[in-house]
Amino acid sequence: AEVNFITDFGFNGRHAYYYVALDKGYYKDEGLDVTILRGQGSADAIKKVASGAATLGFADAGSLVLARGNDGVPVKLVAIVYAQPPQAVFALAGGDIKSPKDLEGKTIADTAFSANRLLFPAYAKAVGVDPDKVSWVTADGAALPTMLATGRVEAIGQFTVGEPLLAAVTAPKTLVRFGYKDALSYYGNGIIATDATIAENPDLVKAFVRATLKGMRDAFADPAAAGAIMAKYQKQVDPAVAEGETKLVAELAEVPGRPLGAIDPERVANTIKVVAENMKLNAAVAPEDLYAPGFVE
Amino acid sequence: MAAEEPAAAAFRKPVSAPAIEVAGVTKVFGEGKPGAVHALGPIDLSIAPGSFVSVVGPSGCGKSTLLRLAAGLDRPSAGRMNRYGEPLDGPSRQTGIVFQEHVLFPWATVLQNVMLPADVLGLPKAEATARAHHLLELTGLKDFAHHSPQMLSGGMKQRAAFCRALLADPQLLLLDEPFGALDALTREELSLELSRIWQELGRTALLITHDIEEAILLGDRVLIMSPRPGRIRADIAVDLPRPRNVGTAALPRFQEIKQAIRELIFNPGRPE
Amino acid sequence: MAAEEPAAAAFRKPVSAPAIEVAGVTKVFGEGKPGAVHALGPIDLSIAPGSFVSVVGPSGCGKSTLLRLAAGLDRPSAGRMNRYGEPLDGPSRQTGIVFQEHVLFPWATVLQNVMLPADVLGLPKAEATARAHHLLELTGLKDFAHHSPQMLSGGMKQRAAFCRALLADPQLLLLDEPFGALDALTREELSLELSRIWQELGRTALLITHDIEEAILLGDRVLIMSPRPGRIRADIAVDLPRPRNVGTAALPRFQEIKQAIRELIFNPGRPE
Amino acid sequence: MTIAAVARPGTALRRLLTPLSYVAIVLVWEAAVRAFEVPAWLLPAPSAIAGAASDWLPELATNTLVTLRETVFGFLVALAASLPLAILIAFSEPARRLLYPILLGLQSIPKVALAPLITLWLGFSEWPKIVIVVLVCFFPILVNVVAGFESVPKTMLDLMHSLKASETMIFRRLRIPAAMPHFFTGCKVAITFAVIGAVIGEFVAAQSGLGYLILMSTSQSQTPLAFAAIALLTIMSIVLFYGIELLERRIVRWSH
Amino acid sequence: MTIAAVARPGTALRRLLTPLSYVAIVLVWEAAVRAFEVPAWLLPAPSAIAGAASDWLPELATNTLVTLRETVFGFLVALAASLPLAILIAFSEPARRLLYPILLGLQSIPKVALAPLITLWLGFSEWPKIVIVVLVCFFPILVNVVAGFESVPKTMLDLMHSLKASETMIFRRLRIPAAMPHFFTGCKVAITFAVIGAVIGEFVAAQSGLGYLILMSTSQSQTPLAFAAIALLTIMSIVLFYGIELLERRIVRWSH
Ligand SMILES: Nc1ncnc2c1ncn2[C@@H]1O[C@H](COP(=O)(O)OP(=O)(O)OP(=O)(O)O)[C@@H](O)[C@H]1O
Ligand SMILES: Nc1ncnc2c1ncn2[C@@H]1O[C@H](COP(=O)(O)OP(=O)(O)OP(=O)(O)O)[C@@H](O)[C@H]1O
Ligand SMILES: Cc1ncc(C[n+]2csc(CCO)c2C)c(N)n1
Ligand SMILES: [Mg+2]
Ligand SMILES: [Mg+2]
Repeated sequence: AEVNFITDFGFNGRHAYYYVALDKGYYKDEGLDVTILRGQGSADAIKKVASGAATLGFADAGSLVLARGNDGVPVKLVAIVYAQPPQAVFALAGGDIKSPKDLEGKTIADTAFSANRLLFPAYAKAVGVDPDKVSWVTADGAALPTMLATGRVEAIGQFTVGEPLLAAVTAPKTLVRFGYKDALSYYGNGIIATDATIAENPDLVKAFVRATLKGMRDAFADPAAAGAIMAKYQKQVDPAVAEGETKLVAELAEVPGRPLGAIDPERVANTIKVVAENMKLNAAVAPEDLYAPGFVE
Repeated sequence: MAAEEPAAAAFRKPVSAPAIEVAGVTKVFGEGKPGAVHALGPIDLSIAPGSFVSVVGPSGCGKSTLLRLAAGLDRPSAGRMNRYGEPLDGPSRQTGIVFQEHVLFPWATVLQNVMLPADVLGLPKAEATARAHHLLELTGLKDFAHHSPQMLSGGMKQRAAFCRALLADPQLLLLDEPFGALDALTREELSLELSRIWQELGRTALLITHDIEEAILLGDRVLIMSPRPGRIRADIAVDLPRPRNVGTAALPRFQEIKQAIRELIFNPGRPE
Repeated sequence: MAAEEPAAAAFRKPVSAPAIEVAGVTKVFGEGKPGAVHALGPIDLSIAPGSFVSVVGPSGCGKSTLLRLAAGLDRPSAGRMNRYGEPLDGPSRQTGIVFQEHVLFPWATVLQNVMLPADVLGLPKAEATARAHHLLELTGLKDFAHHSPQMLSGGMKQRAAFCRALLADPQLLLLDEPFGALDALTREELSLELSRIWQELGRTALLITHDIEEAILLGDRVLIMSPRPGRIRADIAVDLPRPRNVGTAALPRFQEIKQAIRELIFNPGRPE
Repeated sequence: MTIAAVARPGTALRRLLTPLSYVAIVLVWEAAVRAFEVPAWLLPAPSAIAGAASDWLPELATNTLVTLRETVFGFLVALAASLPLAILIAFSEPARRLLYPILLGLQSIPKVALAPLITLWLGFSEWPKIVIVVLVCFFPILVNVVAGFESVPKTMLDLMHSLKASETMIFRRLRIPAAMPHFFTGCKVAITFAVIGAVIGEFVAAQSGLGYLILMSTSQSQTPLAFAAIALLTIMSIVLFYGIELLERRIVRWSH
Repeated sequence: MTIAAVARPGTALRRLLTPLSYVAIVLVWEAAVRAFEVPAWLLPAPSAIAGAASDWLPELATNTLVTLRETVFGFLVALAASLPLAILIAFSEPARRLLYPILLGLQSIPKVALAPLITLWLGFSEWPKIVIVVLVCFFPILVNVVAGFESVPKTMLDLMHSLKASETMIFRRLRIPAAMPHFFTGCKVAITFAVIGAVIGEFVAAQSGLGYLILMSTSQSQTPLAFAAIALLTIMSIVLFYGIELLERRIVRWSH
């Protein structure tokens, strides 16, 4: 079966495991002919899946809460990848930002309405920082690393998996990272499908998840090989960066005591709660609306 | 199109239906606005089919305005106009016009400009081309057929416009100083050529000119207009024999008429 | 600007330096290309300061071309030209031109159009305005000073262009059929007015016209040009008394000269 | 004036045609969305958009003002920059050969790609957005005005040359009035691109404005609000366009 | 023809001015980057860009072709669509009042905001990109051609009317030739926007093309490669612009 799979944003090292699954024929073994498409952000990827332009996709759980609650988009999670919050704030090491508390009185740059910014109050409260003492400015994603490197801003919002690329730009200076996962527990990105696909074609979804998880395990076992495979398919991606990002994906994905990819209803509920508290949600969303169990074996 | 083509109408109507009939016509530009110009009239005028009417009158008296009304390009502010007995409510394909500002398309060659009526009226191409070449030859533009109009002198442009007006052999000729930019010799040649064509083919012509001799030489009647707002001050019959030629101007009767008209023009105080 | 203004130069140079001197001048348009037109010459000509030279010649013979060369708007293909003893290598501010196609700016009023030379030459505004109004009055355009040129008749546009050429009281007048679109009466009035202004102020004038009587009435000399490529076929002195007026045309000498010129024009076979 | 203006139906009806056509489109859209049950995230119904608009009225109003200010200011800067450049280009052959290709190059650089860099260079201020608006909209003005300067009939140039008019004088008295119709055509094209430029700028570097609002509502799946913002941008653009056309009709009276 | 063409220096030198100006810009840029040690991720040196370009030659070549095809195809579709619309608008007052505002609305919608939606509607194919190119570049053609149709002198219209020429004939023989200079002005503006439209389309909905390459390389901090792609786009745009100008000079000979 032909499957269009859409990423959350672009083609990055953090997507290496999909290419591992593709390269090693795991999809083919399941009878799937997978095309990996480039996404334009989680909200867009969710809509692309909902509209049928893509069969399956990779998107942020928080965005999915908003999509269901605000626009009523009929899409659910079928497997989780970032089982912990991927959001983080980065600053240059050696400056006066050493702990989260030092962010008070500073300016952080991020893309407009990124979850980094919107969920910062939750993180701040959890680590005892006054979110009102932190100011945010908006910049394009492409410019963020440079802004940090040139000192235009003191910190930027970024996914933890973005660190290798960021480090390459700020080198030789090193980075300090404040990951939200150190203080909060909600879901980040996972694999999504429409209610209709889940109901009508569960085997396809299962097969895709199965093959992807296989690729993921391989990638986590040998990040360097995963990086090399990724670079083979996407020449612009530096294999070393992809290797680094894969390692960081593993950090987010591997939760002790839980199978890789499995969705925990409690964390789903917590995710909804965090979103509802920090963003504008028009209608309440129930955890059952957000994920479909049984696709991770 | 409600109005019938005059050529056809001419056959149906009593032969006496005038080619152009003007009754109580006035033209005011910018009516009701400040700076409005009462350009013309009231005018009454009847042009018999097959006749040649010359119009002379002071600059700005409304001659071109009258011609545009007769062409159906403008509507009168008041009064009625007929063409071959039918209400005149727009242009007719049976009319050939030379505009005072000889309008030529800069993107076309001289020949293509002259051929325009054939194009628009859908005349047979080969015939029309032959006629165009004939007319260009007649007017001394043979060598410039494939030049662009920008390369012509003022008088040559005017001649090209004249050729264009004649191309489709129209029933009615409306000529606004068609020879104004020509030297005396060329002017005489071409005006006699026009006279010949007109007589041979039995067309109707309205000629605006500032040359009194030309008006007499060509016309059955000479209309003398008053200064703006233009009215017909005098309508002088030209009872000279036809065909006219270079010798006509030497006739005593010609000189008499000329003198009468000069009198009228140069002593405008005298009412008619 | 290497060339000195002719007005100033006229004082320095021997008085005899001609206003315009043309030696062996020819003009070929599109030289070397197919379809090239040999428009003019070779021509030799000398126009004394303060003289009035009329030019007649067949349409397309190169009269306008000659005038444009004299104005410094075009360069000759061969030959030399001087203005008041200095090489003529561009326009001069002391020249007033009426172009054959009376060019008016559609975005300006008639008055603003007439005032253009004052604007460009930086003349005192109040004086120039008074002069403009005077000229408009003289040419019968008083009521149209604040109208736009599109609202003028053909002859009225030509009169506006004439006013503009006179506005700055230029040393040299180059007039390309300035009265071609005017009726006989207006034409006579304006040409006598021109003659008066010219004589009173001691200007130099080159007048292209198709009206032989006008050429004689105004000119000290009448140049008769041959068909293209235009050459000077005859240079006829007009030994009529000044100032000229309506009566001048009645003089037997006038008729003699007129007859001589008509002969030359209507029998071009005879070489001069 | 259109060609068909000669055959004119009732003036009142004609006046109403434009608003009526908009109303008709909105009605058809509403009906289609209801009939085919198009989901809101794919294409919200006009009623849903209106609902979102009324819920977010204050935000929409203030952000509209922000975008409007950037658009108009950027457009005016583009005007101020492109007119002297057009004069220079029309005036001097070397300037044309040197400047025109560079300006053309500037126009040709995809601004969407350049925008992040501009933010980087100019920092957090109004300026990146205004620079983007200027870069997006100067070109139509420039090209049209240059064409307008060159549309001057040779006979009129001869007239000016015969008076030995300086190039400055020829510009003031001849080229500028002759170029007015072209100038307005350029402005009408440019103003619509100016609005788009402002949105691009706000996408990349803004804390406010309708572009920012679109980004926010898209990322939070508030599709009807995004459409409300898009509708406001469209209206802004149309109003600005017709505003320029009005100005044109007052100034360019001779071409009719 | 420029005004200054009268006073002409050596022709060979003049011919070289344009390329020389480009070379000069590149040299100054290189020198500045070296002198101030600007880091590559801020503004790469031309030499670094050239290096990246030679490393990525095959990718750049194929992606250039993709973008060129989209640009040219979209431009031609825009041409094919806007000419009949311009005729309709100039032809009929009701059409003008109905259509013009709608087309103006279409132009006014920020395409950057609309692009993701178009992909939603049309799926992953060539079409979203072409639709975006068309939407971005039809308007300058339309506005200029409408202005061109209306630039016809009244005297020429009178001539045609005196022959009772049909509107069709007036279009063929009068309005179309008279509008040619405006048409080319519109095309020259439009083609540069067409390139930009293709990039916007590729940013949002493509797996190939120079816009895609820019996005991919930027996201991986391959800044010199991004600049190489931007440079290629700029060159493409300039070549297309001068191509149209060449065509214009061959066709519009009378306006000089
Ligand atoms: N479009 C217009 N708007 C306003 N007034 C006009 C318009 N056309 C002509 N007029 C006025 O109407 C009057 C008559 O003009 P018309 O062109 O008919 O004169 P004419 O007799 O042909 O003069 P000429 O011999 O100078 O060509 C003039 O006073 C002119 O100013
Ligand atoms: N720009 C040009 N390009 C080519 N040929 C030209 C150009 N201007 C004039 N000519 C040619 O030069 C010749 C002389 O033209 P010119 O305008 O001087 O004639 P003219 O004596 O003024 O005629 P008219 O009395 O008809 O105005 C004509 O044959 C004309 O075709
Ligand atoms: C980290 C980082 N490095 C370079 C650029 C430069 N840049 C900005 S936009 C653009 C083209 C594509 O968007 C390029 C190359 C950046 N913005 N951010
Ligand atoms: Mg007239
Ligand atoms: Mg001439």
